[in-house]
Formats: sequence, structure tokens, C-alpha cells
Amino acid sequence: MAGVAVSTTINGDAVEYLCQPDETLLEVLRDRLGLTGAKEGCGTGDCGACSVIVDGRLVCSCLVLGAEAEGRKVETIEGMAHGDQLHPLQQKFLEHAALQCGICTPGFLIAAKDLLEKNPSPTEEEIRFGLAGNLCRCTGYDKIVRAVQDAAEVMKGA
Amino acid sequence: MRYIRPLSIEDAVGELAKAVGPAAILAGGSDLLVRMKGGFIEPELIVDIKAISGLADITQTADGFRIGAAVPCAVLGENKAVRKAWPGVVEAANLIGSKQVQGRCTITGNLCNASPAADSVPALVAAAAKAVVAGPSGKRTIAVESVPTGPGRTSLAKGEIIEAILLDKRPEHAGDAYLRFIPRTEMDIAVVSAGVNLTLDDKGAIKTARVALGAAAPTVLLVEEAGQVLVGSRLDEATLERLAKICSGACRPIDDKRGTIEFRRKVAGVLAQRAAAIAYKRAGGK
Amino acid sequence: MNFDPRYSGRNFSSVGTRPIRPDGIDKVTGRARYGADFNMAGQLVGRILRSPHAHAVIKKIDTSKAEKLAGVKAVITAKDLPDLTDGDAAMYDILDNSMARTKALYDGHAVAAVAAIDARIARQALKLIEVDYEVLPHITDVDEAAQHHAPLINDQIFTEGLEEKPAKPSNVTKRTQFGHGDVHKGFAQADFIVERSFKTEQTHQGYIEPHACVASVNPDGTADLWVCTQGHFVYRQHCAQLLGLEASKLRVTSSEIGGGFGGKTHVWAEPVALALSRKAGRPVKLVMTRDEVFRASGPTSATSIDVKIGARKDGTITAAEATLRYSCGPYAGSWAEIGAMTAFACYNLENVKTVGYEVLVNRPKTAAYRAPSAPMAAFAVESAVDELAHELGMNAVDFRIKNAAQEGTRASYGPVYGPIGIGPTLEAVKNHPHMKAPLKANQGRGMACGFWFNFGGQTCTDLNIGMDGSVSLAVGTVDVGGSRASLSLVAAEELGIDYSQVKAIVADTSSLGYNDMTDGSRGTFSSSMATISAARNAIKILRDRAAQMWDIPVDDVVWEKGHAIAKGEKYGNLSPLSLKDIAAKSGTTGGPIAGHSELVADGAGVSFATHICDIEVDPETGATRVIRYTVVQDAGKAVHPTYVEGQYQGGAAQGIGWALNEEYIYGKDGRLQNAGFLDYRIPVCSDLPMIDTQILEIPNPNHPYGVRGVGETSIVPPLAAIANAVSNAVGVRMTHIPMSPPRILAALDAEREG
Amino acid sequence: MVEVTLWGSLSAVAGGKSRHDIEAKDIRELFRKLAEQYPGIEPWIDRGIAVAIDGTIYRDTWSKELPPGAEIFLLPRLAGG
Repeated sequence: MAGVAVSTTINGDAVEYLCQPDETLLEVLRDRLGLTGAKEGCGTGDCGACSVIVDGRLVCSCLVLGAEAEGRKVETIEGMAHGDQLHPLQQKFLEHAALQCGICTPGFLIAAKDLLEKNPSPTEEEIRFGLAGNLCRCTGYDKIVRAVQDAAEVMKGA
Repeated sequence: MRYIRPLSIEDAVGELAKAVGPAAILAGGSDLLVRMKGGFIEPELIVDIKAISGLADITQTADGFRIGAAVPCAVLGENKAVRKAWPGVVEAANLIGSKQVQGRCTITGNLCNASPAADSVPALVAAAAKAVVAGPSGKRTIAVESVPTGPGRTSLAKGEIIEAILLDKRPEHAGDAYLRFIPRTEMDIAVVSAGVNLTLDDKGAIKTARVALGAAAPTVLLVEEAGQVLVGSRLDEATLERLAKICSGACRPIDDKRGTIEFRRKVAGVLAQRAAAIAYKRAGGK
Repeated sequence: MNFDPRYSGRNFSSVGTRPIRPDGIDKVTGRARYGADFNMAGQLVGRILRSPHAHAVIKKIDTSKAEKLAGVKAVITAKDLPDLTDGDAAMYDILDNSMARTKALYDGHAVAAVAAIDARIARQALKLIEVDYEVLPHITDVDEAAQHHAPLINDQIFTEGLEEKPAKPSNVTKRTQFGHGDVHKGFAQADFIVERSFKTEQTHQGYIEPHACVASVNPDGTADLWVCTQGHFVYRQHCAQLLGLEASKLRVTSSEIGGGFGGKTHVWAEPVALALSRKAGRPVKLVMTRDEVFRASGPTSATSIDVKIGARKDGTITAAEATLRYSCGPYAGSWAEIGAMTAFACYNLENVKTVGYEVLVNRPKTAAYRAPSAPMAAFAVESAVDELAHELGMNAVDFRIKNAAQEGTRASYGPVYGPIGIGPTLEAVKNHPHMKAPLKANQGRGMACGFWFNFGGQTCTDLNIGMDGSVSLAVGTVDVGGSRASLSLVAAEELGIDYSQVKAIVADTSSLGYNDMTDGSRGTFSSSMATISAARNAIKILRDRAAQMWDIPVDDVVWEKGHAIAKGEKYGNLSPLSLKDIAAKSGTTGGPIAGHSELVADGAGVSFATHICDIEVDPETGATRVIRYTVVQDAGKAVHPTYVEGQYQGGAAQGIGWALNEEYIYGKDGRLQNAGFLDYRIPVCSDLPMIDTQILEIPNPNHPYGVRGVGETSIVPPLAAIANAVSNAVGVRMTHIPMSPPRILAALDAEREG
Repeated sequence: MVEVTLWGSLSAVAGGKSRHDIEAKDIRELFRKLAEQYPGIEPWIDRGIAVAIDGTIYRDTWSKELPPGAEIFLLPRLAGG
């Protein structure tokens, strides 16, 4: 199996790595680059815990090959805060206790960020359908939806 | 195992044609990677077609639309012109998977995966969409319903790639719709589904109609009799009753983890009625 | 043991507030480390080979080809995990479940494992292991398995609890019985009797984090285990026993846990990872795939329950009876027993009898799932109660209020209740605006009650005061849903300092004494009791140090609002010393200041909830939609109300999934058909409405702050509440959970035709 | 002397009687005396028996005193989630 050399941008930084042709972006992030914020909940695109943004598109990194990241821009949870300044979504997730175990949280935050960038004033229904690709087993989603609503308000005011 | 990213369709076709072991085409990867993860396929060669020029584009032609094989469904959904002309096709494409999957999956991939439950396929069949096939012996254009031949099997020959899906230009008074049944509100595979495409005459009577059912047989079913029963009607109750009966009767479903034979038969009829009503309204019927 | 756990009414300053959790920032930035997020130098990848058969004798395993594959460092089978359980039947079952010994007992049962330098080689190696199976007839249905002619899963098991020892082995491992009075007499007095049979399918806890661990065994017999677990001390005991290690030499660190709900209460793959590490001489990381999680861990029982309830015209229940059959997987369990105890716990009954049967099936070993066994029993009982109310022409809430248990009632499972919350939750529901909201066509409203015991248990906590006056709290109960925040609040409350001065962590097994695991809703109840005790011990020392600083007798020093105060007019010129002041001088007043506590937190207060649910049903497709949902539950005292609400909402959501769509689907071949989140359908965000909550606080007399457990009860009522709502919406009594669209449509069609 | 009630299945190994009068000051003594009288109970104690004293369930505090006249009920020790 021949390794594939990849040059890409992750959270604004130029990154190079060698990966196997069948290795997923999730495996590259976690096992090669030490970016363990994206989680593997299923490996089949059904839970959203591995969500990242590639060239402005929300994707499951378990359904992207590491080789496909060549020349792309990848955003992960590790790049969501700016320095010590949390993203409003991160802050609102904390304030609303929108997490219990927290394993789904990075994926939800990335998906919610993508949602609010595309639709800054979503209705509750739009939030619920927009986040339907992210499974949470702890919260019943109530506080997650409220945190996203609150963050949207804050971000509009900013 | 090799991963390649050809820049032309000819190169892609050439690589696929000369591949010794199993080869796979990668566009969105939302089916391919799941099958690889499950160990169902172990390709020797992965051909990523996303860098091929033109494959990521939606173009409006004199005859209608050409949707490149690498256009993600999310991009299709953002295209106002296609959405206006073929709302049923677009809503079907936008039902595949989650937002995350939408950013990757393609209608061409959905077609070539050849699942009887594929969401976009009944809508494409109802729309009489065509597929442009590039292969070692040149290009040909075929009806989408001739692509899947059974669960996971297609009529494509070795080295062949579907490079685009074609949708016709819409006449006045035309509308299509797609509905599927899933137990949850999102994330499920269709238990059964129906796509309906109608054109109306100036008086609001149905002039042409195509009805297709998903997850009702080994491949997506084009139910010609169902289309015929609609023609000439204004979707009165008796016609809808007959539509449901014909659709339920046309099903050859199975019992599986997603639903029962009885359920699929019955709900196929219900969905066909409801999709017809939506398509009729979209076509301007009252 | 001079700690007094009794409730004393007080005004709280920290407890009851809603600060941000201490572990929150790591979790929103991706820095929190879960089971699979940890690595060790030289680490190998472990993978498990699993049986494709539901029931088969393992005749031979040939691992030679796998061992020869380059990059493979160890291959193990049951031979590498010899039986050291010394007659401990429960541990033997855990061992056999970790690695099948003579028979594969379910689809997914582990039969061998490899450790290799990467995942690809490990996967390849699994394919090279040759297992010679003799396939046996299998049985997966709980009712069929209980029949005499069913294939036997274990021919050494004879039904326990029968009057006479049976002559033949059986898949029914145990019969248990609870109740009091005379049900025959009671039914004779009834004017109305409802009698029905119910079924529930098997569900999985569905935690998003698969089981994961990193194991490292050293040649000197010391070992480390990093693992996601609900109880690292329990995992240490299990692993030490199964591998013949000394417990104190095995350090287990609990990672952040990505959900457990009962599914991470005993070991699964951890002994395998340790055995691989021991054989390979290198650390081994073992992470289950989602498919393995479904096939080989977790699930709850599938059940079959018969209920009979009789009442007089005035609405008094005269007798209640239930027979409950619960599947245990292929190993003996006590799941029906819990169902039999909880079934009628909400009611004041003169004559009640419940009988439970534990049934072996070729499915994964049943594990606890949030108030284990109670939701199914409540589904059957609360459905029948609703139906009986209809027959009597009584309002469903009023009927329950009339028969609700109260202080002094003899519980159906035996003891007499102290102060309890079933009556208050019912009254709150009766007066809730939700009950009066109008319903549209095809919509129905249901309500139901639920009960859970709540546990206490062995608990050990350290509270250390730094020289800067900040407080670190080391607890041994794993934080599954925000308990570090609650326990910091408790420490702050007791010490009289600000929440921000306290930082709680979960200590590893070498840093703290033994703790039972976080199960039975015990985490906050038990550890808060130990934290209060530890804080009180620290205060004794703080007073002593203040006395030294002032050079006055310690008896003249009291502790108030975070300060030592010299009591009496003679000390008028001594201004109070803050905790910070005393801590700063600790180096010269006797050294570090700490409070420790080791106790058994007993006397957990039972918990009750009542839920209301509105459902819309599409009569043409059987599709359902939850329109509105309300949870009312007694918390005793809500330490961090936001996380209490979170527990209520989360339990309700899991119950909704169970009621409507979640189920294990087995093929005729005994193989699991839906081992993934695609077809094991847990609720997604768009499936649910906001879940309203109302917290009631009826203090537990056996906790200083009145705390009861809150984690589990919320999953008990939903199955029944939703079944009642669907039944009310469509006019057909639903008796089979989940009420998936095909089942609802079939029930509607049967009604229309018949 | 305290009156102790056993749950259904346990009474089967205690002479078929659910109620027993036993001279015991705490849970430990209660278990010991029960085991002396009915050896069949011993494995049940090993597996875990909880004791409800006036409605409050004790699972591990064997030193818990049994107040005269208290309502004592034995229950199986349970698993939770």
C-alpha cells in the first residue's frame, strides 16, 4: 500500500502528512496529528461526532479520505476559539449546560457553527433539522437547541 | 491500494479500464467509505473524480440542466434554477443523510450505489432524467432507470463512469414531488418512497405523468400504469384511490429491519397520493 | 463514624445555584480526553474476533497464521485468560463474556484477539484466525426461550426459587416473588378488572462513545489501565481478579466518559486488552467499533409481561398482579426481579403479587440501563392502570391520585415508605397547564408514573486546602453528567466559600480509597455525603488552626460563612479569620489542611416521577410525532438544578426512543440485523420538542441536604406515557414496544377490519 | 427482639415463612442468626441482601442498629444503571 503525501491547511496552519490511501481524515486528525477533538462515535456518518468543516462544507471526517484533504482548508474544534476567547457557541454551551458527557459536543459545536454561518437567524425547527446529523444521548437536545438560539442572538448583536 | 485523482474523464476512464483488481469511483464517498469500513469492499484502486473539470458544475443548457457527477447535494440544493424547475428532484436529493452527508453525497453516487431505497432515484426516474455515461468506447446517454439492475448492481461496464445527470427543461404547468417514509424525522433510509412528475394542460387537467416508487422492489420502480391513470384527471378522489391501489399493487417489497411487506405496500399508495397532490399543486393545478 | 447524615433544614447559598461546570471548558474546546483519546509510547492496536453464530461450540481455534503475520505482536484466546474466579459465578460470567471459553453464546461473542502495530494489520490478522465451530440451535425470543422444548443455552442451570428443585435444566434461571395480601380475595372484590399482556423489545444504552481503553502490563506485575467506565474501582477489582494481578498494583484511571447509562458498569474488553498487553509486553489500545458496541455490549432485557388489576366502582384498586419474563442474555441475571419489585411501587395496594422469571437467550449479556428493568414493568402496569381508569370512567390522574402510595404505605416490594413524592408529582401534573392544553385531530395525551429506588454505597473523598485557600476535591465516583459541578457546590456550601474556589476532579484508583461505581443514581447522593463529611472534618482542623493562631481554646472557635470566629465578648478584638488566612499560615500551624471521608452512604431516598406526553399519529402511515412533553420529578434537593433538568430531559428522550423506534432486530439466523446508528434509531434533534421540567423537592431524611438520586427515574414513565398517548390518539391499546410505524399501522388495520 | 419480613423468594429458603422474630441488635447480628437458623440463606447473604429499616434501605451498613419495634424488611441487593 503506497502512502499518499498530503499538503493541507488545518485551522489556518499549513500541515503536511503522509497517509494510507484508505485512511480517513478522522484517523489522520486523531492518530497522526494528535487532534483528538473530533470523536469516532460510529465511523459510518450516522452520529456526527467527527464533524469538521472542509472548504466551508460541514462533513463527517470519518467519510472523507485523508488523501482528499490535499489543497483544502480544514476546520476542527481545536480551532474554534480564538486564543483565550471562546466562540459564542462554546460560551453558550457552557452557560446552558448543553452538554453532559460531552462526547458529542465538539461535533455539535462545529455543526452549529456551520449552521449559524449559513443561517444567522434560524427558527427552532431549522436548528433541530440542521443538527439532526449529530446524535446526543444525554441531553434530549433541549439545552443544546437553547444554547444555539442564545448564541445566534449574541452573534447577531456582535 | 492506490488513490488517484485524475484531471480528465479520459484519464479516469483509462485508469478504471486497465485496473487489475477491484476499483472504486470516489465522488462524495458517503457510501463507498461506509462499505470499505465494513469490509464489504477492498478496492485496489480508488479513483477520485472530483478534480475532473466540469464534473463539479451545474450547467443550464438549451435542453435543461446538466448536473456533474461530483456536485454535492448541498450545492444542488443551493441552485435556485434547478430548485425552481425540479423541486421534487432537489428535495429528494436533499433528503439523503444529514447536513454532513449533504456536503459530500451526489445524485450520481446515489444512482450508482444502486440501492432500491436511494432517495434521489425515484424522483429522477419520475423526472425522466438521463445519465451521460463515459467509457472506453465513448459516451452514451441512457435513462436513469436503466442504470440500477438490482441491489448494489448496475448496468455500467468496466471502465464506465457516469459523468453527469441530465434534466429536461420544464414546460409551463409542470411540477414534481418526492416523499419518503422514515420512522424518524431525519437520518433514516427510506422504508418506502414515491416520486411523481406531472405536466398539466391549460385547463388544469394532467397531460403527462410519471410515478416511481422506491424501496418497493429490487430496483426503483417506474409504475407506468400509475402515470396513465393520472392522465386526463384533475386528481379527484376516485383517481387518487386508483393511484394508491395501482401503486400498492405494483410493489414487490420484502420484510426487513426497516419495514414489512404490508406496511410498504400500503404506505407506497399513501405516499404516491400525497406526492401527486404536491406535484399537482406545484404545476399550478387546483 | 460520628458523621450525622440526617437531613437538617437550612438556607443554602451555593447549593441550588447554576454555575458553569469545572470540566466544561475542556469539553467545548475538544481538549477533554475520553477513552480513545489517550496514547502510550509503543502502543499496539488491539482487535477482537467475534463469533458470527448465535450459538456454537468452539471446537478448535488455530491462530498460527495470524501469529506469523508481520506486525502481529500477540494473539490470545480464552487459554490466555484462565479461570481464576474461584467459584464466583458472577465473575465467571463476566470472564466468559469477555472471551468465550467453550461455546459462543451470541452473535458477536469474543472468541480471540490480536495486538498488532496498526489497525490494518490487526484487521488482517483477525481474518487469518481459523475457528472451527459446531453450530447449535439458538433461541433469541424471551417467550420461546422459556418454553420446555427450547434449545438449552446452559444445561447446568436449573430454575432457582421453585418450591421443588426441578429435575431438568431450563433457560429460566430463577423465579422471584414479591407482594403482600391475597390477590384472589382482592380480585373477588373488584367491580372492574383489566388483564393484558405486553411485550417490549431489547434496547441499547446507546452511549455515543464506544468502549475504549489503553492497557499496559509491566513485567514486574504492575499495570495501568486508562478506560472509560462508570466505576474504575470496580473495573480494577474485576481486572485484577480475572488476570491474577494485585489490585493495588493495577492503577485504573477513568477517562472522561462519553455516556454509560449502566452499560459501562462491568468490564467487557478490558481484561482482553490487559491480557494482550501482558503477552505482547507492550501497551495495547483497544477501542470497540460501533458494530461491536451493539453486538457485544450493553443491551437491556427484552420482556414479556402479563398484568391484571382490579378496582371497585369508587376507584379503589383491590388487587394487582403481574408476571414478568425478562431476557438476561446467555448468563443468569436478576432483571425480572427488579421489574417485579418496581412494577407496582407507585401504588398503595392491599393485595399485590408479582412474579419474575429470568430467561436465558442467545443475545448479548444484559447490562443495566438507567433504572434497569423498571421502564418495561411501568409500561405494562401504567398501561393497564390507564385502561382501568377508562373503564371506571375516571380521569387517569385522579385514579392514580386515589391509589397513590404515601408515607406509611407498604410498598409492593416490601418495606413501608417514608416521605415520598408520588402524590406531589401527581398533584403537580393535575394542575399543570399541559394537562389543559387543547389537542387537535389525531393527537392524544398520555401520562404515567415511574419509580426508582436510588442507591448509596461505599464512597471515599478527599478535600485538600491549598496554601492559597483554594480547595481541591478528589472524588472516586465517575462524573457522568455534571457531578463535579454539584460536588464543588456542596464543598463550597459546607465550607462557606465561593464555588470558584473549589475544583473537583475524579481521582484514579491509586490516589483514593475504594468507591462503588456511579450507578443507581448514587453519584451525587453518595459523594455529596462524603464531601460534606470531608468538609466538616476539614473545618475541625481549620478551627484548631485558628485557635492556634489566636492562642485561644479551640472550643471557643466556631466556623461561620467561611470564617473562623472567636466566640464570646472577651474576643471582641479578634477579627474573623477567613479560610484563606488560615490556609496561608498552615505551614507553621501544623502543616497541610485536609478533610477526608470514608463512608457507606446508605439510606438513599426513593424517587418518583410523573410524565405527560402529547403525540400525533398519522393514521395512514402509523407515523408518530411527539408534540409536547413534560417531566415532573422529585429530586429531594436539586444541588445544581440545570443538571437535574438535564437528567430529566435526557431520561425522557431515551424513553421516547425506546417507546417509538429503538429495538434489536434479529434475523432467523440469530444474527443482529441493525448493529449501527442507521437502523438502531435513537432520537435525533428534529424528533423531539423541548422537554419541560418541573423539579419537586421533598427532602430525603437520610441526607444532610435532603438529596435523592435524580439520574434514573426519568426513563421509567416515558414508555407508558407514550403508549397511553398513542392509544388515546388512535383508540387502540398499544401493547408492544417499540410502537414503530409498522406496528401502529398493523394495530390500526386490525381494528378497522375487526 | 425484632420482627423481620423476608421477600417471597427468600422465605422459600427460610422454612417457607416470611415473618421471623429474631433477637438481633444490628444488621450483622441479624444476618448471622438467620444463617445459623437457615443455612440455605448464607449464599443469598453472600450475593447481597439489602435491609429496609422503617422504609430506608441499607445495603452495606451492617453496623446499623435495629431499633425495637422497627419495621425490618429484607430485599435483594440490586444493580443500577
